[in-house]
Formats: sequence, C-alpha cells, structure tokens
Amino acid sequence: MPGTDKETDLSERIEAFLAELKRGGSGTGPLRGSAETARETAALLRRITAQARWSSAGDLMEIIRKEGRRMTAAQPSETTVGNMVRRVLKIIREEYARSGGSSEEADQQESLHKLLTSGGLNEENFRQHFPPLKANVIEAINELLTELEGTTDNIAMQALEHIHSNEVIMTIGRSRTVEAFLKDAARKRKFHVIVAECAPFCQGHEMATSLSEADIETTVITDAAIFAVMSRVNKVIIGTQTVLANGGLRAVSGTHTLALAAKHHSTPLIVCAPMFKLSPQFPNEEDTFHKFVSPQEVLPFTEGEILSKVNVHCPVFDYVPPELITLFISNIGRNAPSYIYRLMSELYHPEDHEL
Amino acid sequence: MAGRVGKQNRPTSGAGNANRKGAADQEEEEQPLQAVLIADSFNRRFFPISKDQPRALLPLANVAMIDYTLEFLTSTGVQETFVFCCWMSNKIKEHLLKSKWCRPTSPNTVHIITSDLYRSLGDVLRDVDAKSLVRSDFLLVYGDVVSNIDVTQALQEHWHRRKVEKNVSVMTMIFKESSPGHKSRCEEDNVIVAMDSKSKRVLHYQKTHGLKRLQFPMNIFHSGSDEFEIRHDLLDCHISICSPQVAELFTDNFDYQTRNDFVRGILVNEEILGNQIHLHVTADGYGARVSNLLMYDAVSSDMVRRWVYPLTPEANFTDQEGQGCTHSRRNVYRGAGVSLGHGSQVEENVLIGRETSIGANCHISNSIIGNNCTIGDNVVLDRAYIWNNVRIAKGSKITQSVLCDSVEVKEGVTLNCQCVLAYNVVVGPNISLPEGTVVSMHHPDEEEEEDEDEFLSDDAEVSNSQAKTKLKAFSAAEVGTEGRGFIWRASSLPEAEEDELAQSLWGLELNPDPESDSESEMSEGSHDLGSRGVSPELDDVKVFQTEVLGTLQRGMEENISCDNLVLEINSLKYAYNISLKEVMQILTKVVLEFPFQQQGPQLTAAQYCSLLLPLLKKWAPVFKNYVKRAQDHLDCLAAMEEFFLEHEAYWGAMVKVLMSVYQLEILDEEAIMRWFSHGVTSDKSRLLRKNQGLLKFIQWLEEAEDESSEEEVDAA
Amino acid sequence: MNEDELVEYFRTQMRQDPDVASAVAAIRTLLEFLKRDKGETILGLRENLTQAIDRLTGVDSSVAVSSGGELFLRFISLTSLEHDDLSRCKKVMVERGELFLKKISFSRNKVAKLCHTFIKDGAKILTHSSSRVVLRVLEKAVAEKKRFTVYVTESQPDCAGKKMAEALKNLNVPVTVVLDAAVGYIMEKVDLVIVGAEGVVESGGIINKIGTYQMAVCSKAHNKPFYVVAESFKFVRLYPLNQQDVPDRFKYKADTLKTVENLAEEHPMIDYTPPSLITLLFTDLGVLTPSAVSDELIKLYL
Amino acid sequence: MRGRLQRRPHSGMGRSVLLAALHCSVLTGRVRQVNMADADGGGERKQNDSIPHTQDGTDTKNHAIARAKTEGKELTKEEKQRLRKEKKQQKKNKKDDKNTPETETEKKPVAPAAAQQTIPVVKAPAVVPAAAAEAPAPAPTSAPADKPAKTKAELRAERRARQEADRASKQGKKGDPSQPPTASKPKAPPSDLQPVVKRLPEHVQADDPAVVKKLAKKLERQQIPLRSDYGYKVSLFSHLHQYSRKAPLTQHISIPSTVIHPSIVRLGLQYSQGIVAGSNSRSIALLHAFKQVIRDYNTPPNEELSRDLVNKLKPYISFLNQCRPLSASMGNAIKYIKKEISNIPSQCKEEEAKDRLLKCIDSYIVEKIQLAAKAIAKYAIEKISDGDVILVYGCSSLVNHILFEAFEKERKFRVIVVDSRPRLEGREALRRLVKKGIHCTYVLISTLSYIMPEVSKVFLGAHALLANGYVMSRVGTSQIALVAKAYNVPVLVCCETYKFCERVQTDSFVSNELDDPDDLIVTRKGKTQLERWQEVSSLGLLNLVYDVTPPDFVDLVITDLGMIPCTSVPVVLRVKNVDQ
Repeated sequence: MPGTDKETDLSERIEAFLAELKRGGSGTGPLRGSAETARETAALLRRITAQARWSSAGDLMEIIRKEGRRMTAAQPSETTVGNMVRRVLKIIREEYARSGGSSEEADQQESLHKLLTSGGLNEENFRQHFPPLKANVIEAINELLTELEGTTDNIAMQALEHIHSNEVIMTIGRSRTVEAFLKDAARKRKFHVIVAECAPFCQGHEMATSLSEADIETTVITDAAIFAVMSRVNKVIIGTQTVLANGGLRAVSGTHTLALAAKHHSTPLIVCAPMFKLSPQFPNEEDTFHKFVSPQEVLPFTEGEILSKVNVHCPVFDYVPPELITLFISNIGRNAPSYIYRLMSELYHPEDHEL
Repeated sequence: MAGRVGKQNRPTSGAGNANRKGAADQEEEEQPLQAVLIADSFNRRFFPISKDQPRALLPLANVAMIDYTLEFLTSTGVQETFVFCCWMSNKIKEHLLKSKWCRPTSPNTVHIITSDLYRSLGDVLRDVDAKSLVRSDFLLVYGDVVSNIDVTQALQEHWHRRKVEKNVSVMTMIFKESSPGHKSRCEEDNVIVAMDSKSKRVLHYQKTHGLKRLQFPMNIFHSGSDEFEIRHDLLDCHISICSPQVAELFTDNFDYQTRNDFVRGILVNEEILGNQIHLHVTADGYGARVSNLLMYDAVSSDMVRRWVYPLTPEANFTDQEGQGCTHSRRNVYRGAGVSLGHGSQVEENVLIGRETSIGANCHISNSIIGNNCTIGDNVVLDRAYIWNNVRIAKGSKITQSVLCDSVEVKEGVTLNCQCVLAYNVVVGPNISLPEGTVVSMHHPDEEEEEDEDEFLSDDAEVSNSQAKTKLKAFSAAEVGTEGRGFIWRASSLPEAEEDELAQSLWGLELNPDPESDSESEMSEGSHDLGSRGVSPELDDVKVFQTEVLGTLQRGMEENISCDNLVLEINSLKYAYNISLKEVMQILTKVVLEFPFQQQGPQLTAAQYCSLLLPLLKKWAPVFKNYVKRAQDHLDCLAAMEEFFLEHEAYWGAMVKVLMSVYQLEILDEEAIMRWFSHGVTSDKSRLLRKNQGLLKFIQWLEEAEDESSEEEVDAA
Repeated sequence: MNEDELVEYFRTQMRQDPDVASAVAAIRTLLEFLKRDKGETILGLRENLTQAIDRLTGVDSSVAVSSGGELFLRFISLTSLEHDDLSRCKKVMVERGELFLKKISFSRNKVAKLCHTFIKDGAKILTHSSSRVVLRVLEKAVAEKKRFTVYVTESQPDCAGKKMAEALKNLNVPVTVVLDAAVGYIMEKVDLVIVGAEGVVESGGIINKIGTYQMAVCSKAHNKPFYVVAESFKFVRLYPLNQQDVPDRFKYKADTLKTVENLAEEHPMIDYTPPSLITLLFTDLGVLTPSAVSDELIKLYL
Repeated sequence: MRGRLQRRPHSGMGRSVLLAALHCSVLTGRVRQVNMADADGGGERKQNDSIPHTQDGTDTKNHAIARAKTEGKELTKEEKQRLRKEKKQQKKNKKDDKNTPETETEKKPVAPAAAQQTIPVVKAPAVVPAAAAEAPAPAPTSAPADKPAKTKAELRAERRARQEADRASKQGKKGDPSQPPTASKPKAPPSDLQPVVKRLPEHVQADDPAVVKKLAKKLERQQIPLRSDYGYKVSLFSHLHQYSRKAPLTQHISIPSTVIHPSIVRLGLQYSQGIVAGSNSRSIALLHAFKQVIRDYNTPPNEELSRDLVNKLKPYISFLNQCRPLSASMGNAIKYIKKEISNIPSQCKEEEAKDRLLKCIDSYIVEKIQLAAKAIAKYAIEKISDGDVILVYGCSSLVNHILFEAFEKERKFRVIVVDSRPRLEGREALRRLVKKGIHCTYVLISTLSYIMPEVSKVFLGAHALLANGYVMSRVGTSQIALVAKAYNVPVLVCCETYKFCERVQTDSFVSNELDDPDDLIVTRKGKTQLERWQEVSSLGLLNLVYDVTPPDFVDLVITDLGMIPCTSVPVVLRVKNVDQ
C-alpha cells in the first residue's frame, strides 16, 4: 500500500537527516552553512506536513514537535533546526487561526493585557478539522523557504550603507553572510579587510582567499594579533552562529575576545545575522551551549605520552554579551541588540520556545 | 528479519552474483560497501569478566563496545554488516535486535551469523568464503574496535590499487600515527613495519612485543622500491580493508588463524602468490582495539576526553531513551537524574550514568560510573570504571579498577590499582585488596575441566560451574566477612594460566619501566626542538663528550684557568642535562683519552704517561670540583677502570695514573682500596686487578695506612 | 464597605497568608470592595475605587500595593469598555477578577521554572533581603538536585535577611548571612546575583528594598550577572530618573510619612535600580530584557 | 672532533656554516638569483660610493625627516647633533674598516688563501657578492642528488647552532629555544660610543628608500650582505622588514668570512632561524659569542684595545641586527659591554684587559639574568597560593622557572597553558610543566574567554618594559590581559630589570617585527588555503611578533627589585642609570 511506503520513505529521510546532523561539523562547525541546514529542515518539515498522517492542526503540531525534538537533540549546537521547527509551528498556529476565522494573531505573546482581558483559562486545543489547512500550511512553508533563499542577498544589499571607502574592517573566521556582504560592498568601494584566522580550524584562511579573489585588499592575522591590530580598525563586521534571546551571540570562539578588543578601542561591532539564526535560547551556563570537538584539533595525537596527563579543550563557540554589540543587520532590517526580544516574539510563539 | 533481507537487496539489486570479482571500478558504483564484524575475541583476555558477558557487550563509557564498532562502520558508509558471534551469541543477538541497527530505518543492514564452531578469525573468514557472503571489498573489524577514522580515502586508494593491477593487493591495513609510549598504544600489538614509501606496500611486518632484537629479511632492501620506511610509530587500529580473495586465501591455507598469520603468510610467499598487502597511515581520527584492560582504561579515558569525537558520551548515538547526558566544564558528563551530595567534588573527566546518586564529600576524578549506582559518602574514586547497579558504601577508596555490574563494595574497602570485581561480587567491609586482585563469582578451578574442550575461544560451559560455586565457600580473609566471590589468584592456576591471566586483564607491563620513557622523553625533547629547526640525530651524551673534549683542548691551547673550564663544563652539563655522575665519568674518560687526541692512537704506555700526567696535574682542580663525595671517587675510578679495560696496552700506565691522582688528592686511598676490593665487575676487571703494578701500588697504599684504616680494609 | 472595613480586610488578608504579595492582597481587597460596592454608575465606581486605593496605599506604602491598585483600575476600565450595562459589567468584572487572581497565583511558579535553569550546579548566589519569589526559585533549584550556596545580606533595618536565611536553612541549602556593607567584599566570590523586586518600573529598572542599588552597581563592576525575579503584577507605571525622583510615598513607611515632617533624617526603605545594571528580569510573562518591560507596560496602558 | 674544530675561531664551525651557506647558494635556484640581485645591488652601491661625502649629510637629513614621519616626532636639537656625531663616526668607520682586514690577515696564517681573497674585497666591494654568485657556476648539479648534501650541511650548522643555544640559555638557568624573542630596537644609550644603536634603527623604517640605501651602504662598508625583504607587506607595516626564513643571511657570505667572526655568524644563523629565541637565551647567546670574540681578539699594533675592539664589534652587531633586529635586552647587554670596553685604561695589558672583560660578561650573565630570576621567583611564589589556577601564555622561561620553584615548594596549583599559532611555543611549556608533574590544561588563545572563568591568576612574561609603563611581549599577551581584566582576574607580569628600556611606545605598530609570513600557512584535511598567497596581489599575511600591553591591564610587575606597578618603570630606569 502506498501509504506505508510513503511513511517508511519519509521516516528514512528523517533518519538520514538526523544522521547527517549528528555527524554535522566533525571539527569545523557545521559542514554545511546554517542557511542550508535551515532550508533542508524547512523542506523536511514541509514533507512531513505533506506525507505524515494527521487530521487536525493539533496532531500535526504534535508530530512536528516530536521530530523537532529529535532533530535538535541530534545536534544541539545547530540551533537553526530548532528555529525552523518553531517557525513552522507558528505558521500552523496562524493558518489554523485564520481558517478558524478568528484573527487572534494580533499578539500571542503572553502579556499583562492578555492576563487581564482574556476570558477563561481554556487553551486553544487546535482540535477542529479544516480540510484546506494542509494546503495552506504547505503554501506558507513554501513562502518561508523563498524567504530563506533571499536572506543572504537581502543582507548583502545593505552593505553600502555601512561601509565607506577605504576603511579598515576586521572580521573573524568565515561567515558566508559576511563574505557576501563585503563582496557586495567591494563592487563599489575600496576598503581593507583584516581576517582573524580563527585557529585551530582556520576558516579565516578560506575567507581571506575568497575575499582576495574578489580583489579586496585582505590581510590574514593570527588570533593572537587581534588586539594588537584593533587600534587601526574602524569597523568590525562578523557573522554568528546564533543570536540569543537577550541579544547576545553564540559565535565562533575568539569572537568574545574580538568584541572586547573592539569595545576597548570603541570600534563599532556589526553582526550580520539572518533572521533564521534568532533563537529563543538564553545564555545560561546550560551545557548544550558549548560544543567541544576532538582535542586532536589542538594537540596532535602524536604528541605522545603527555597527552594522558594533559586536559585539552577545544570549544567551538563563544558567548558574546549584548553590551559588546553595536548593531545587528538582518535580512529584514537593522536592529540594536535591545530590540532582539521583540523580533523573537514576532517570529516564534512563546509556547514553542521549548519544544 | 525477512523484511530486512528484502530491503537489503533493494540497493544491491543486480550486483548479487559473486563471479564479478575484480573490476573494482564497476563495483565502486554498484556494490554496497560491506563489512565483516567479528564479535568474538577468540581469547580469554577478559576472563573472568567475559564468562558472564561476551566482550563485545562489555560497556565502555556506558555503551556496549559493539555499538561503537557498528557506529563506526555505519558512519564510514557501510551498508551491510555481517556480525559473527560465537561465545554467548544469543546475548549479542538479543542486544543487536533491540538496538537501533536493526530498526527498519537503519542505513546499515546488520546480519547476525552465529556458530559455536568458530575458533578463530580464520574459521570465520573461511565461513564467509563458504557462504560467499561478500561480493566485493569489505571491511574487517573486531567487535571491540573503537574508532572514528574516515576510511573513505583508504578505500579509494585500495580500489585504485586494485584497478591498476588486478587482485594483486589483497588487503589494506589501517594504522594510526602515534609515538611510542602513547597511552593508547597496546604494547602487545606494537609492530614494526617496513613499507614502500610511495606505494605504501608492506615489505615486512613484525610484532615487536617481547622481542629484544629485530631482523629484517635482506630482500626488502633490494626489492624494487627505491625508497622505503621502517616505522615503529604506528598504532594498529585492527581495521582492514580486504578484497574477497582474503576469504579465499584463508580457505586455501587452513593454518591461518589470525590476521597476523595471514599477513606474515602473504608476505613470505609474496613471490609465489604475487599478492601484496598495503598500509594506510592516518594522522587524524582515532582508532584502537580494546584488547585488554589497560587498553580499556586508555580508550575509556580517551573517550571521555573526546578524542573519539563525534562519538562522545553525550552524543547518545545509539539513541536509546534516557542514555543522553550533559557535558560541562572539565569533561564532566552527567546522565539524567544524577544527584550529588554536598561537598562532593567531581574533578575532571568523569562520566556519571543516569539515576546514579553520589553521597557527600566524595572525590571523583577520571572515572566512569554506570547507571543506577549508589555511592556513599567520603568515597574516593580515581580511574575507577564502575558499571551498572553497583553499590559502594561510604569511606571506600578505589583506584584504577573495574567493577562489573551489580557489584557491592561494603564500608571502608580499599581497592588498589588494577583490581577487578567481576559480576555480582561482594567485598568488605574494611578490607584492602592488594594490587591486581581479581575476584569473580566463578571459582578458578572451573577452568581445568573446561581447558580440555576449549582452546582459545571464550565459549565454555558455565552451567555446571554454577553448581560448583554453590559448594565452595568464600574466604572471609580474601573478600571480607560479608564478601562473596573467589579470588583468581595467579598461584591458584597452573603456570601457563598464570601469565596468561596476568596478561589477560591488564596488558603486560603495567607501568612502562622508567628508562624507556625517560629515553622517549629525550627523543621527544629533540623532536620538539626539531619542530623549530632540524631534529638532531646525535645522542646528547656523545655530544656532551665531544663538547667537553673541545673545551679542554681549548683550555690547553689558550690555557684557560680551571675555574673557567669548570664554568664551561657546568654550562654544557645543563645544556645537555647530564647527571653529575655522567659528567665525571665522561670527564675522566676524555682526560684519559686526551693524549690520543693529541698524538694519535699509537703511543707506548710510557709516552702515554708522560703526556697524561702533566694534564692531570693541570686539571686537578677541575677534577676536585667534581670529585667530592665518596661515591664520586668510586665513579671516577670506575670510569678509569672502564677506560683501561678498553686499552689493555696501557695497563702499565694505570698505576702511574692512579698514583698521580692520589698524590694530587683527587682520590683518597680508601676510595681506591674500596674500588680495588669491591669494584670487580667482570673477570677482565679481575684480571686487571691482578696487574703487577697495581698490586704493588695497593700494597704501598696499605703500608702507608695506619691501623684504623687497616681495620677498615678488613671490614671492607 | 467603608474605609475601615477596607483596611481591616486588607490587613486580615495580609495576616491570613503571610506568603501573599501585598499587591495580591490589595487586589483581593479591591475585588471585595467592588463586590460590595453600591455605586450606580461606572464613573462612581471608579471614584470609589481610586479613593479605596489611596486609602490602601496610605496603609501600606509599598510600590506593590499601588501597582496592584493601578492594575485593578486598568482592568476595571478595560472591562467596562466592553459592556455598558453596569450590573452585567460588574458580574463580568468579578468573575474576571477571580480569574485574574487565579492566574497570578501561578505566576511565582512560572518565574521559578524560568529562572532555575540559570542556576548551575555548584553556583554561589548572592541575594538581598528576603523575597518570596527568590525563595521559590531557589526551592525549585533544590528540587532539581542542584547544589549551590547562598549569601544573604542581613538587610537592615528590619533584618529581613535573617528570615530568608532561616527559610533556606530549612531547605538545607548552605547559607551565609553577610552585612549589608559586605556586599562589595563578597561580590568577588559569587557567580550570580538574584533579587526580588517590589516594583518594576517602566524604564525596566526596579524598585526594591534599600541596598539593592549598591548591590547592582557592585555586580556591574565585577561583571557578575544581576537577575531580577518579579511577578508581572509588580509592573508599575512610574519612571524614576534617579533616587531623588522616586516619590516619597514609596520611599518611606506610611506612618513615618504621616508623623515625621522632616524626611531628611529618615532612612528611605527602598531604592531605585536603573535598567543598565540589570542583566535579565524573570517574570511570569517570560524572561525579559529590561527594555522589554516598557514594551509590556505600553501594551497594557496604551 | 667537530666540537673542537668549531671552537677554533677560524676553522671548523665557521667553515661548516659557510659551507652550508654555499651549498644553499649552489643548490637552490632561488638563492642564486638572490645573489645576482645582490650583485647588481653591489653595482649600484659602487655608484653611491662615487657620490661625494656631502651626500652623507643630505642622506642623514632626509633620513631624519623620514624618521620624523615614521615616528611622528619632530627632531629635537640633541638628535640633530647626534646625527652630526654619527656622520663623523661613520667617516671614522671607513678608516677602521680599512685596517681591520690587515689585522685579520695577521692573525690568520691558517688560511692565507682567505686573506688573499679579502684584500680585493675591501678594494672593490662589488666583487664579494659577485664571487658568491659565481660560486654556483662550477657546480652544474642535479638538484635532487645534492639536496641531502645541502640539508646535511644545514643540519650540521643548525645542530651546532641549537646546542650553542641550549647551552647559552641553559646556563641562564631558563633556556628554552622556544621562548619568544624580542626585537625592540636597542635604546639610545647615554654614552656616544655607538652610533649604530643610537639612531632610530633602520629596521623600523624600511619604507624610506634613503634609509635603506644608507643601510645598504653601511653594511657594505662593513662587508655585510644586505638581507632582502620577502613577500608582500601589509600596508600598515611597510616600515618594517619582512624576511623569509628560507633565505638566511649567511647564504651571501663569501668563504671564509673575512670580517665576521664565525661564532657571530653562527649566532646570526641561529637568530634568523629562530633556533635561539626568547630574549633571555638570545642575550646569553650573544654574550657568549662576544666572549668568544674577545678571547680570539688581539689588538693590532698602534691601536688601543678600547677603541679598536669596539669598532670591531660594530659590524658584528649590524650583522646580527640584519639577521634579526636586536632585542631590548640585547641592546642593554651590548651597551654594557661597550661601556666596559671603553672603560679599559689604555695602558692596561691586553691579556688582563681581555680577562677583565670576560669576567665582566660572566658576572653580567650571573647577576642580571640568573640571580634576577631567582629573586623574581622568590617574590612571585608569595603570590601563588594553594588551589590557584594559573594561566600562562606561550613559553616564558622566567614564568616556567617560577612555576617550577612554586611546585617544588609544594604549592597546590594547576596551570592552564594558552597557546597561539603559528609558533605554538605553549607546547614546549606544556611539555616541561607536565614532565615536572604539574597538572596542566592546554587551550588555544581563541578559546580564552571560555577558560578564563576558571582562572585565578595570570602570569605573563615580558620582553621589555617600556618607560611609559607599557609591556612589550609576545603578540597575544595584551589580549590575554584584556580578557583577564574583563573577568577580573589579576594579571602579573614577570620581568628582569635588565629588560627595562627607555623607549616609549603606545601601539604595536611603530616598532615591531614581522616574522616569516609563510608560517601562517596550514594544511587541514589535505587542503592548503593560503598555498599561493604570493600570487594573489591583494592577499597579505601578517605574522606579527610582538604587541604592547597598556599598563591599565597589568596589576603588578614582579622584578628582581621587588613588586612594582607598571607605572614606576621610569623610576627604576632612573635608579639604574644612576648606579651604572
């Protein structure tokens, strides 16, 4: 029977995706850009919506939550997955509400106002069955996908507003967004980019090569030289792995130092972050926050017997507190860190914050 | 099962027939990658633990070893795995059936093949050939290999080789670079390999363990390869890529039992068969086989230190419910529902399984604790490997030991290094088990009757032994008043058994002997310097000697004051960190050889003296500076003796030398007497002492002495 | 229901369960008042309520009360918009009022749930004076098998810190009472600071027991996170610029305000902590950055 | 045997190094063309010679302006007259140099051939490089076949070199070849003896052609080849030289070296190859080399030692400076030696004079370096309390020494070793600490902010303490201090007073050193990103060696005089100057 076949096919896809995530970033962070991950996730969720068996929005949300939980568990550091799941859930809520006719999409954020006005504790149970819901949801997800496609360009387009001619810009590691951003600017303006190599993975080198090919005057420096060189830098533009609910960052390790250095020389720090990197997570010393890869990266196995006596740590991410950040450039505009929480409440439903 | 099989030949449809061997290029695309996993060690290394649980299922960082192996295979793209089990096959089968590997969605189809007839790797592979299971090149691993190596590159090379010259290369073994003395190098599989640098072809392969000297067959030197390496810095991952011929070859020669046999065999009659074996050396990635408890210790700690990333404890790759744990600073992993008492310190590199509760003021470091364990207050754990449902009462102290499932440790028990408490054992209270104690519920005597029917395999009749255990009483002296279990004392076993047991659990030398690692230190020292320039092959002592020589010569030519010389020499001493003793010996040696340096080796004793004595006079202060304590005197003399033993021609001169040093008060007579009476090392040195002049000199000394010293001499 | 009854009712509320926040008590009282109120017009009703609120603030000058009061008024006006018929309107008001009370009774647990994840095992926590919410959070953390030690400021003049310490001892959490003056000294070794709040003002800052400000300043100097836990009904429409700007009726006890004429000699009971010093606020509306607070208030009152 | 030979001034070692050099030049085409370049360079230099001496004046002037540009300071009066002095001095140099070769020949009957070679050299400077360039001609070598030969020679040279290094440093009780070196320019000393170190050194104004030319001229006068810059330089640092380690200076030296003492050549090679690194070991090595020089020195007739010896040292110093810019500590050491030499009364016998100098040098090593370390350790240990987690960066011999001492005193502490590419000196430190049995953790500098919360104290080494309280040290040090401040972790800097320096500097740009940019290249997963960076015009690699740490990041400086705040460095300097 086709049904089961589809089912198994679907579940196989999910498994494959999970496996990929699990192995995702054995070393240099995620092997694929998080944009890609986001797209894949969304696509997978669409598939689920299409193929899984569900009668009401409630069921669908349940299914998606379940899979979502597994996906996030597979690679906790890859927050975009969770974000996409939340986005989809939100979409379902909206679609449900719309098909339900009620326009209570005004503000789902729990608020004093609601506290006072809302009648009764009865929660929406999403049990009603609307035949067109499926189509609508899928449609909405498609829109989401198209939005995802556009993000990098949208950000890049704003480049010229932020980069004036022959200034010295510092960045760290490799962020595809920043890369696009700078290249876009380079079409019009001449400027000098300093790239911190970001050992041990040295993504900085890739970044530098690709920038220099777009002939931007590029200089590679070691992580140790960041502070030394900072005094001549007049803008710091970095990418990030996640934007946290408090406006802080979870970025490649070394960024915090970079940010502190920038602060010390009061150099503006600009973060290029597509919306799908916003995550309702807070930087508590929660253990999933960090991601540690094999010490191999730092101290080679051939180092011999001292290895058994030494502890070697190789965390991949840094936390950058909001007060060190000047500006966020996202695909929908430019915001101060203090405004992030608002975006957060627009993107996700509070009840989906933890899946 | 049927469903799986059905699925299994979906991807491989059309490629089923085995007669399309060779032609690797086609196979690359069409054939799914297969693997043969041997879930039996065919030895008794883990006895008595493996009496109750096959090795493949023993938990390493709270996950059965076989799961690591399977995960490794899956992640390297293996689509079909044949698991061969023998000892306690049903247990393994059971485990696998409810593991994620047998879920319909698993990308790696697992077939379990069990038989009690397997006695060795050889048997298995013969069976593989008989059943003609493999259609193309396949991976061969043991059920206790832990690895995250990405073999794809090795596979490519292998395939390429096979494409270039058909069926010549039968096997590619995967090794990992790791300097000798590395903790996770198993002494037993230390190998020395001669390989062709370019083609990576193995020319010579030999286990070094227990060998004093190595010899290499001549032919490797004048074999075609213009450049080849002899390497000892390799760690055998026990992962090998085999062509289907391997199975055939095993069938052809029934004497092949292990891979080692095979490799040696192939290499020996390479000319005849024209088969070759290749090597793939990887720098990154991790791979090791848990072949004994030392390795268990090493691999576990590597696991916790994340060397096997992404196979880390918190990854929960087996995705079983509730297995997940969190990872926090200094590699501390905690499962769900772990509770720690106040004041308990979890130092570093600790993994605590779910629902385990730990009392107050415990001190835990470098340990792995299983699920549902209960640990009392004031317990100290260091390098302890504690499996599930273990209870440890308060005040216990455990160092580098293994406690199997549902062991109970009563109050105030101390387990010293390398104790093993097998399943369900109870020890204590208030007892201290000496180093290397092994306690099991099975009585060692069970062995005898088993030994007849079984050779190297783990499979043994346990049932009847159960009955026996009932009869035998536990000795309170050994395991404590409330203890339950029998000590597997080495003495309780016949000789052969004894060292086997000693081997079986904790590898061979428990702690590598000092000089070996000291020298490795030295080599390391030079190595790292090499990293910032070039690595010198010169051994420091030699260099130091030449340096000293140089110094003295210059001293001669520019008659530098002795103090300066001393300064020089000291600095050199630091530079090559030479011990004072060595300094003295070398100094003596150098000085004694000095005349040769000046006038070349052909000198008569007389000339020699005439040259040497002024020197001695000149440098007396230098000597005095080093020769202070009585010991120094002896060392100095020893050095002299050594020199003269080498140059018999100058024995005549020796006396004069001694005389002069004595007169220069570099050496005092007791020392000389002492040396004379005791220092005898070889018969040659005895001969030396027979030397006329020397005897006279000694006599003279004796006369020169007064009573007191005479007594001394008698005493001496 | 005349004023004395009102006050009496309020007092009994406070007495009956000491665990209740004064704001809640105030709201209850007002709800009671509403029930008994004989007013004909909505306007009249509002009049009486405002008087009642003034009366209550006269009794207990804490920010909470006034915030509660305001909230209640706002709630009245909001509901009154929906129905013009007074009697029906009142009915709705009453039941919603009950509902409202019911909801805010959960709020502390919500806060606790949000906040405890920020307390990691083995943490050293500094808290100020005694706060029921903080206590609830710590209880939660203990329930989660977290091990932590707490430093509580003794918090003169009423030594509320001692009370807090007692409560924590019962949870067998290792706790140390420190002098108010020792905040700077202790700050070095603590990992995070958690304080409650009497009122959360529009700027996102808080008004709390005197000494909170210095603690915040100190933690800023040491780059230690400064967390505030407060239920949402403590949000108050007030925008103090600095300590001076905080109205006296909050700063001093109600009776002191009546008796003493020269406040210069009096000790203020509360101080104002500006948002710049606050890392995060944990409320039943979720984890908020200081800037999010005004957002909430705007949503409510505009 | 070799041991003996190399100790002989004019044979053995000297030759072996030079052989190595020759081999290089013979073998690698690259080098050959460098030589060629030199040859034409020589030609052009000849022109310069032909220019009348007034040129010198103009030269100095516009160089002065250049310096004004680079350092953004206007010329002070006394600087002007310094310049004038220097001009005179250089005229004198010419004379001196004229008669040095004679002296050489006299005291070198061993290699008359060499002597013959030298004389023309003096007459026509251009010949030297030319000769070097021709050298390859007779060797029509198949590269692969000779490669081993070359490497062997290199090996030998460098092995010797390294042993030398070890020895020197170990003698300093703190030797570690991996310790970061310093290249601050030698500070301007009060005595007007050495114009070489008195001017703003050439190595911080590579962007001024005049200065470069001038340098070339001076070197050539001293018969020292000029080292050519390597690779594209980052715009901000165009005023600094950037050499490739693959092209050591010794390649250009004709055989046998006429002017440069073998031990100096060796030392130079060691410096440029980074075999001797770390300001302490570098200074000690230098002092030992000078001892050697002094031993082998004998005063030519109608010359007096105090004058002649100093002049003799000059080319050596500029040679070393070519190999690698001198560090502050070396500057101070040189200054000291020169002072001692000049203090020698003219009537004093040569032998005893030499003896006296040697003694002075030894005492310098002992007092300024070894005892200083002891004293510092004594103070520092007071600051290490049980349960401390101490963060160290790179591999400072002094800090290691302190930790060892503390460990022997049964202090319970663990160490976090922070390291940074490309040098990865931390590994060396790690090895040493672990060997001693100290509990260590190892991280890279990028993960600093993760590890910092665990840390209770930060111990840093220094290469120089500048008069404005800034700490000059291995690049990255300032970053450590910065992060430490952010986490309120006290920062302690350990530094011997002989590294104090009157220079001031407020950023890491003005005077710094660029190391071989190729060091940055890495290969990961079989890919080498920066492989062909040379070919991409817009791509530059910056391998900075030092940075300066502002005093407000540093809580405490531990010196052999005790614990002082950064800000009181000038005070110490004044005190020192007084007692000197």
